[in-house]
Amino acid sequence: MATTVIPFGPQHPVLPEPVHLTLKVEDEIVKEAIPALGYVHRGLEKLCEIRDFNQMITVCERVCGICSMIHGACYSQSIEELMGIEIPDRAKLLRVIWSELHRMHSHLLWLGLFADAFGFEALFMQFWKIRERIMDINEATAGSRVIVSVNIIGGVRADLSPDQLRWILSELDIVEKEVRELQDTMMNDYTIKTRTVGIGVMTKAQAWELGAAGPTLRGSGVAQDMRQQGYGGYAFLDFEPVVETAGDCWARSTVRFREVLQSADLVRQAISKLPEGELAVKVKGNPPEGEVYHRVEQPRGECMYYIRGNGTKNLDRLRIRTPTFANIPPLLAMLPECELADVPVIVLSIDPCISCTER
Amino acid sequence: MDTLILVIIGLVAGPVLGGLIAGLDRRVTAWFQSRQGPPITQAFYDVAKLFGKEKMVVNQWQILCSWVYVIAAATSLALFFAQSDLLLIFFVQAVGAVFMVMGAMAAKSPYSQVGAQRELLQVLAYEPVLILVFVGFYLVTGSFSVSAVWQVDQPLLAKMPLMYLALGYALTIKLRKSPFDFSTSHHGHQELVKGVLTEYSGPYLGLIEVAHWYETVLVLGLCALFWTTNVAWMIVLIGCTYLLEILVDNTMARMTWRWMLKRVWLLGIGLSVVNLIWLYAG
Amino acid sequence: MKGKVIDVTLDNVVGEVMNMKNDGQRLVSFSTYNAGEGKIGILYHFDKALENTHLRLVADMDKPIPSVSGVYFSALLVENEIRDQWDVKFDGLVLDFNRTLLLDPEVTKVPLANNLKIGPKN
Amino acid sequence: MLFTPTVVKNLLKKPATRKYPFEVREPFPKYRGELVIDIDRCIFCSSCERKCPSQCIAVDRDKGTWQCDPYACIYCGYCVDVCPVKCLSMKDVHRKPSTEKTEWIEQGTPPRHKKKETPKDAAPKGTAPVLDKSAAAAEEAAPAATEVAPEAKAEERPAAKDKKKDEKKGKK
Repeated sequence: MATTVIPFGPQHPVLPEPVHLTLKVEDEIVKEAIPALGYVHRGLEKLCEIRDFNQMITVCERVCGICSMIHGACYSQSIEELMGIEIPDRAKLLRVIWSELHRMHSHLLWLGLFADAFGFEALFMQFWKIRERIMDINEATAGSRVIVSVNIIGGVRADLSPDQLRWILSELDIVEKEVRELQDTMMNDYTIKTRTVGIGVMTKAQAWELGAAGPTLRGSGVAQDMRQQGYGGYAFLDFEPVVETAGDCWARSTVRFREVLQSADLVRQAISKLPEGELAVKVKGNPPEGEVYHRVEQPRGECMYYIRGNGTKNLDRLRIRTPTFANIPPLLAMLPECELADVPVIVLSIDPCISCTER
Repeated sequence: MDTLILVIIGLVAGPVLGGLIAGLDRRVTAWFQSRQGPPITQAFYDVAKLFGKEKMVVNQWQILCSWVYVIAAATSLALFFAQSDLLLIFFVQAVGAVFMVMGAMAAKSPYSQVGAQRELLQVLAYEPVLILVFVGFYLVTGSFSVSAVWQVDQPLLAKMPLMYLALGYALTIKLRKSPFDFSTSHHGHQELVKGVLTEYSGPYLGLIEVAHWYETVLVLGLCALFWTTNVAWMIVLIGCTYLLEILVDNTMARMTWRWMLKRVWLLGIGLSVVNLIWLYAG
Repeated sequence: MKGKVIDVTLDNVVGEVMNMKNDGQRLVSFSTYNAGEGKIGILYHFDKALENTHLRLVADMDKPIPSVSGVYFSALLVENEIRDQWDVKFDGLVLDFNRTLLLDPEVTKVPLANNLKIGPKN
Repeated sequence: MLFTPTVVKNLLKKPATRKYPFEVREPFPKYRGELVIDIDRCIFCSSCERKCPSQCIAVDRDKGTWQCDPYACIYCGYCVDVCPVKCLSMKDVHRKPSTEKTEWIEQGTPPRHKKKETPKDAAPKGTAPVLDKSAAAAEEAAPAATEVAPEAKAEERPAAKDKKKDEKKGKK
């Protein structure tokens, strides 16, 4: 059997992410997959040496476009921990609202891309159509569709008026209704199940050992979600991680699908518990010497920030480990012995974000 | 003389109808997906643009192959309009399809190579179905000629409904619609980029697009033969069939070639054979 | 910093990581920092049931560090990244990109180690 | 085929997209589309320059120029928040795409804190985009130099800060 080498990426129509995979294929069965990264490395971590700690928020927000709010929130929370600042409860819950809206639109975007990976264009369009409502919420409340830029050290810089809260709730009801209509298609459609069930299987033990994160980990049956830690406003909310046990592409997509609905619920909870009060506390001085290790849950999984302050306005070290970085080793374990046609499905099932990975 | 006129009608109607159908297809697909969609004449603009591009080929073979494909497709449609022999039409069309694959094989790109292999498998899947459909025509009319089909006094659909379903498979493959759009699809969104068409470019891709229009009209023409007694009903039949194709395209994921071989050979050929036995016994 | 911090040395780092694996810990990632002239600090972050444990290794940059990618396969990416950022060699890396994971082969500057600041610093 | 009801519903409804350049949606009022400055009110305090995360703003107090590289601006709106006299604001319509790189320099009247006064008629007031590539190239080299500026003007900082405090109080 002759071995064909198929170059997959860095510019590839089904994978709008700049990662290159060299696939060694025999009779359309993948035997080996070797990754190559580094196409979008921007050196954002290094920027902490020339931008002050306040300006770094905007840099962190640009690590990734889709989960920018959560990067910003994670960075702000880390600095607040380092400086010993307790932010107002209203700010905590406002951060939750925007974070969960981001999770919803990220998952909807992913569900669309996933549908596109197995050639279901109409479903792709449908998910993106639903997503547009959430983008509108972002634009109307924070002033920007993607990079909402609402975090500042010590709180948030935008507020939600009662009218806006009511509008968000009504829009969420529509989004939830439209998403639920697609539940049957996404989970039970014959063609979709043929393409996802039993594809890219990863057992619970494998997922744990390979350090998978987020829906990739939860799709294999590990109930671990960083939101369980109760950081920020999550301490006020009822939360139970979404878990599926099959460990295949179907399970991972189902986890994300159910998380969209869960996030809608979390936004509702946060809105119902939103107290009156200040938006931000005043921050004095520079981050002191010390280290902070902070983890949050992003749409793609667990994100880790390690920050070292040195008493000046610039940080000594900022280290960001994004979820995709953790999910690439599991991906490499999943690819061998799959069909060539299933490669996009498996690659997308970890929700790759290469710009995140390389920073 | 009549035959010549019919041939000319066939040669002209092929691209015109085919392009309009392609445009209409995109428009209806857009509606299904809640989009605006392009103008109906967009398919013509696309091909005109392709013809205006620089001639670039990876391999001289591709020039020959794309020309043979378009000529074979046009000839088979002309023969169809001239009410010629169905088997002849079939073989001329098959020659074209094979040449298109050869052109893709001639390039060294792995996308094009794997796409070509998949395309061959598709050809292998739908050609037996077509042959069996023609055998069905023979059993009903006693001839392989298209003109004989026009002489029947009741729609063939009544006698060969299962055959029509099997032809649906061939139509879906030929139109490159989901779930059978894995060798190439109308949007390059697949793991093989544009599959078998990856290495064709510029005017030669334009030729292949024109050939595709001819083939679309030809396969729809075969569907039309199932209701020759009344032109109005014939148009309704084709319209419904095509709408169903678009619906199938929009409600199904793309499948793999292993899945296709099982389905089309088992179901497509199975349906045809059952229908043939029924015809033979009846 | 949240979680327990255990100091390790070059000699026992692989053994300690192995202990962590046997304990059912998940490797989250490594963090690196500049630990003084010519020294690199590496924190190995582990996680079990949301509890964090960190191993802290302070090592010379010019000496190779034993790789833990044999114990945890997932360490290969982060070790390659450290190789890119600090030009620190790892012994026994499963898949060595040799400073080309993120950087181009022609890059000669080491991003985090040469202390070259972009523009004047206040 | 479980998707059929959804596509049929889509077929019967109006499309969700619009014919974009011809039909434009009403912008949301808080949208950060384009930075605008009312240069007459600007006091050249350089707060925006110091806060700007992308360092795209350069303020020259002596010449009375306020310039911004619209292609480096990230539309975060921090400068708008920090401006003590609220002369900066964000328009809710975003900038139209352009084929050439433009430079955006505003000439205003600097505050008279020195004996020498700059001539008022040196440049026209208001927006004056300069279509000059060499100027744009020179601009690129500028940020490195401007970075030192905050320290040099350190004595002006407290005043600006007090004003900011007042602003925040007023807000609450």
